[in-house]
Amino acid sequence: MPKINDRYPASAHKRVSDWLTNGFTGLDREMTQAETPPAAPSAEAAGQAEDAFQEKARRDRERESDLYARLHHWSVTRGERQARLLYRFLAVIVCGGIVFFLLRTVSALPALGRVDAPVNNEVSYRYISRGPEETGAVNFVSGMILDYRAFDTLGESSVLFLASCAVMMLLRLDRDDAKGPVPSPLSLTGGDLHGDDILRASSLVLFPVIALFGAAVVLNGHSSPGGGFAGGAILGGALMLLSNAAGEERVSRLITERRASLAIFTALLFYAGAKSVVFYTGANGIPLDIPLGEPFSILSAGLILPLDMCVGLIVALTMYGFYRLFTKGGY
Amino acid sequence: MAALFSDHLYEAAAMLLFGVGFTTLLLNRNLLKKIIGLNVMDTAVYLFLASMGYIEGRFPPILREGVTDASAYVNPVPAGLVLTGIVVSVSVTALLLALTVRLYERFRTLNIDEIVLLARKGEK
Amino acid sequence: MAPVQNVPFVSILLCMVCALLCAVLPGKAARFLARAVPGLICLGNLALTFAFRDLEPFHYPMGHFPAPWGNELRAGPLEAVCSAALALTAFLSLNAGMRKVRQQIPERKQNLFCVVTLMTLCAVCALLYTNDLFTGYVFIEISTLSAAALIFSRQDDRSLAASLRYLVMNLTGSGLCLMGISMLYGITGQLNMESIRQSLAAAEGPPSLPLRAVMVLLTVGLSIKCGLFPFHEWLPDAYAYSTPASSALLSSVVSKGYLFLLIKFYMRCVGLEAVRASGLATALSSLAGLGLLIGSLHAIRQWDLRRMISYSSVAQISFVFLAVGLCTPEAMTAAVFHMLVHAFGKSMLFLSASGLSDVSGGRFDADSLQGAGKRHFAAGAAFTLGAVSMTGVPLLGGFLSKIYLSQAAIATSGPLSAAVLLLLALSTFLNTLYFLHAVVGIYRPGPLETPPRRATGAGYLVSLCLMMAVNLYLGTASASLYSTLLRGISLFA
Amino acid sequence: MNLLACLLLAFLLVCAVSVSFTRSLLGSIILLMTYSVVMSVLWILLRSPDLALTEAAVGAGVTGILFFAALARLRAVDRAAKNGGKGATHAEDQ
Repeated sequence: MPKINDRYPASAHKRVSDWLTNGFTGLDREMTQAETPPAAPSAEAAGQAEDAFQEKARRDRERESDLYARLHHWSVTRGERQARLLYRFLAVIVCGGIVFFLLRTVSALPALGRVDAPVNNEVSYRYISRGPEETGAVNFVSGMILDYRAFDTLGESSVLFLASCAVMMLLRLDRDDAKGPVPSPLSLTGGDLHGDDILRASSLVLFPVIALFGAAVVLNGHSSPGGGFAGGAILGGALMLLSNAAGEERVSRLITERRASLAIFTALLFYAGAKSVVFYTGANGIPLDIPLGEPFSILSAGLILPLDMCVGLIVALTMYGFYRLFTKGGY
Repeated sequence: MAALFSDHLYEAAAMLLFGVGFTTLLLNRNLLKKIIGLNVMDTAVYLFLASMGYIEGRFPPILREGVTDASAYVNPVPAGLVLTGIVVSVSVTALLLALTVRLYERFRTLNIDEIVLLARKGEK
Repeated sequence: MAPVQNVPFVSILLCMVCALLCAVLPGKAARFLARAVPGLICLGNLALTFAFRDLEPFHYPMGHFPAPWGNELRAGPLEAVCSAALALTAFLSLNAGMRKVRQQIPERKQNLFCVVTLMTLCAVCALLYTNDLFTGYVFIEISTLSAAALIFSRQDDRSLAASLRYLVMNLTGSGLCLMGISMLYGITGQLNMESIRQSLAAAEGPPSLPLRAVMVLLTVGLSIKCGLFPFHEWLPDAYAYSTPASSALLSSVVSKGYLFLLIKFYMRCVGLEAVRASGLATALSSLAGLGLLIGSLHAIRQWDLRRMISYSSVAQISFVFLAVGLCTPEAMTAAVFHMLVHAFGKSMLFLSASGLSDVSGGRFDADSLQGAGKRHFAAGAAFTLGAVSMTGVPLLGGFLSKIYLSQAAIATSGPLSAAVLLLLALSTFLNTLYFLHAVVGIYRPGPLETPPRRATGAGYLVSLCLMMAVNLYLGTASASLYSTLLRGISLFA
Repeated sequence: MNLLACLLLAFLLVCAVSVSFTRSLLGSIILLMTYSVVMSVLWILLRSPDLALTEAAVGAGVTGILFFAALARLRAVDRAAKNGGKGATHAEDQ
């Protein structure tokens, strides 16, 4: 089996081992300082108790570090290689077992591509036969995800919204806690913000084409392959290209933090609101007739077109937001 | 064995890809490669799900002008489910990468065992 | 459709819309929403529970298309009681922990923390009510992402590392779940749970190989996410190093959503006989037995109070899996009852531990916590009540759940019941070792000087007292709760 | 038709396996993007053009760019550390 060349890196290994063997290097001194309890009031009794406490804490740390040192010594000399080899061997065995078990199950599944597979039952039959007249969407998949099984797709958009909030929690540099102007951790194009000429020139040429294609995919979601998710991702890519071409601060003046979060908020609110009206009326038997228009035209398929536009906007701004959070720490 | 690959081609390949992704996740200690392993595993499960709906010799699930007979199209349900799955795996990858960047800024290493060791040492 | 029958739909959509609102509102308003919305949902579900006295379980189609074509929710007395209880836990833990949230989470990111808590509650309500497996998978993903965000919200070294390990293991788990769901779709062609049951009932005889594979995949996937014994490495760090409010939410609300989905899958899709016939039940019971012992043994060894409580959480989760492994309706009722007892007890333990550490210099190790119970009366009382309830002392919830489980175990004949009873006794003994040791520790006369006392807010004290009241209710007056659960389980399949 | 599917699936397997054998992180990311492009061709073979478009746009496009941005951010941390004089463990040799 070719050697997996993820050797244990010498440099990091040295830093960890010298921390273990001879006490604390610079990195760790300030970390342990942060952990010591605040000083007690200056009364004499409190002073002695404090010293006793410090003494005991220091002895604890001594005992702890030589325990680590002994563990480390064993692992470096003999245990590490065996432990790692055993772990790798076990991992390969477990994965092999899982794959064998799954392959055996697959061979017992109904054959692929046959007409009589249990999957082709009345559920998929109705999506195809009565899909166009019930949802107005010519693309059965868009009709299914935005009308028949709309609750999954609503959960789907909230997964995307939740991920953008979580990444914002991690990577957004807030003005006040970063003293002074927010240092851009990096701009992909290195020093100057406009990047080298090839990227800039090609982006200026390519951006309108990609943006147009993305918009077309979003708008034709119900009558051709594509839809909110695919079109949104293409538009997100186009925005990233634009921020490289026209320079990051000019684009961030156009799409500011406030505007982007408000746009995502309104799109998601409209999406959740429209869908909860449909769910409520459907469950309580209140008839709700939305004009479906005639198939193959853009203004057809009732709610699916506005929902596709909302999903496209949400996906585009979220993907662009991810990119800006990684490169600049904010919109 | 031959029957497995003749009438279960996509599903068997999906299971193999799942195994390879899982092995990449377990064996590599570099965090970015673990995330790539996770992506490979997710895509393998989606291939398995999407191959359920495939029917030989039928049109893709978009209504054509002349063809109105329902038995001329492929089953659209798995396509819709996998569409949801792909966007889930993008958001999960973004979150994992954000965590990796924050941990690298703090511990300057991408080796997950070292991160846990240094984090635990910090708590004394 | 009576208006009260809209409660499941409203509680999910209300959480989602308020989570959207929190993202754009400033910190103060977002914190108010995060505290108020769980209370609203608890009241709504309580009303639904009382309505179920004379109401039959009903289906709530989401949209204009009936079950196998569109998504649908199914509400019964069991789902209503559990979502009311979990919403109440979330309400109390968020109110108690909001003080620490303001201190530990960066100022401009607190509204994002509120978004994440509301999304967790929305995911758990959806997991309780859904009747469609793929909707279950989507809300499993939402629950995983929001739990990871809860863990790293404190943004210090240990919580970031813990959240990364949590994510990597749980995403493998949800990958296995999706594999199971797609295989089940492959052999039945349905995604709705009742339609799956009908198409599976058509194939008589012992469960076929793909069906057994589906059961194994879903069980392994969901037990990775609940932290059952062999897959629990991520649990102690994840619960110990996040803010008290989020560790209370994680231990009591998030893991219960996955457990409930697994019970629903066993009872509604596959049927308990098939689970017993496929040998999965004995595997689950043995893993749970091991988890019970190893979780308790680890808890004894811990020197950090929060890690001790997290390892006891591993033991309690395997207690519930032990009950699920018996595969009889009484055992399932005991499992759900213990889920609620564990939810209330564990969140109280985490929040009282944070109160105790406030008065002992912000440290959690046993030496500095000495005498903390005397310095902070409410936190000491709450910690004692929670610890004693977990060990199973009468007048508290743990005692009743152990009785219900032993009744269920005796009812099932065979070697399994003897093993379960033995494990019950052993786990009670081990629980007393580490919990009473901690309780005695916090009341032992402490060091001479008392570290500066950090002021604790009124909201913290009130919610702690409410939690103590609920735990006492669970121990003493919970006969009506148990009968509702029993009726719910009988109507559940 | 089946031969093309077998070829593409074999290529997918080779891509997935070689991710853990390449030395450079950049190489493994590019392998992931080719994996995703070939997967979108496979979706077309499976008669689901929606998935092909989404997989290409989301898998190869956005995920790839996110990986590049994260890698560039790690390099920036190294550069900042190197200018700052502290010892730098280069992300490359992890």
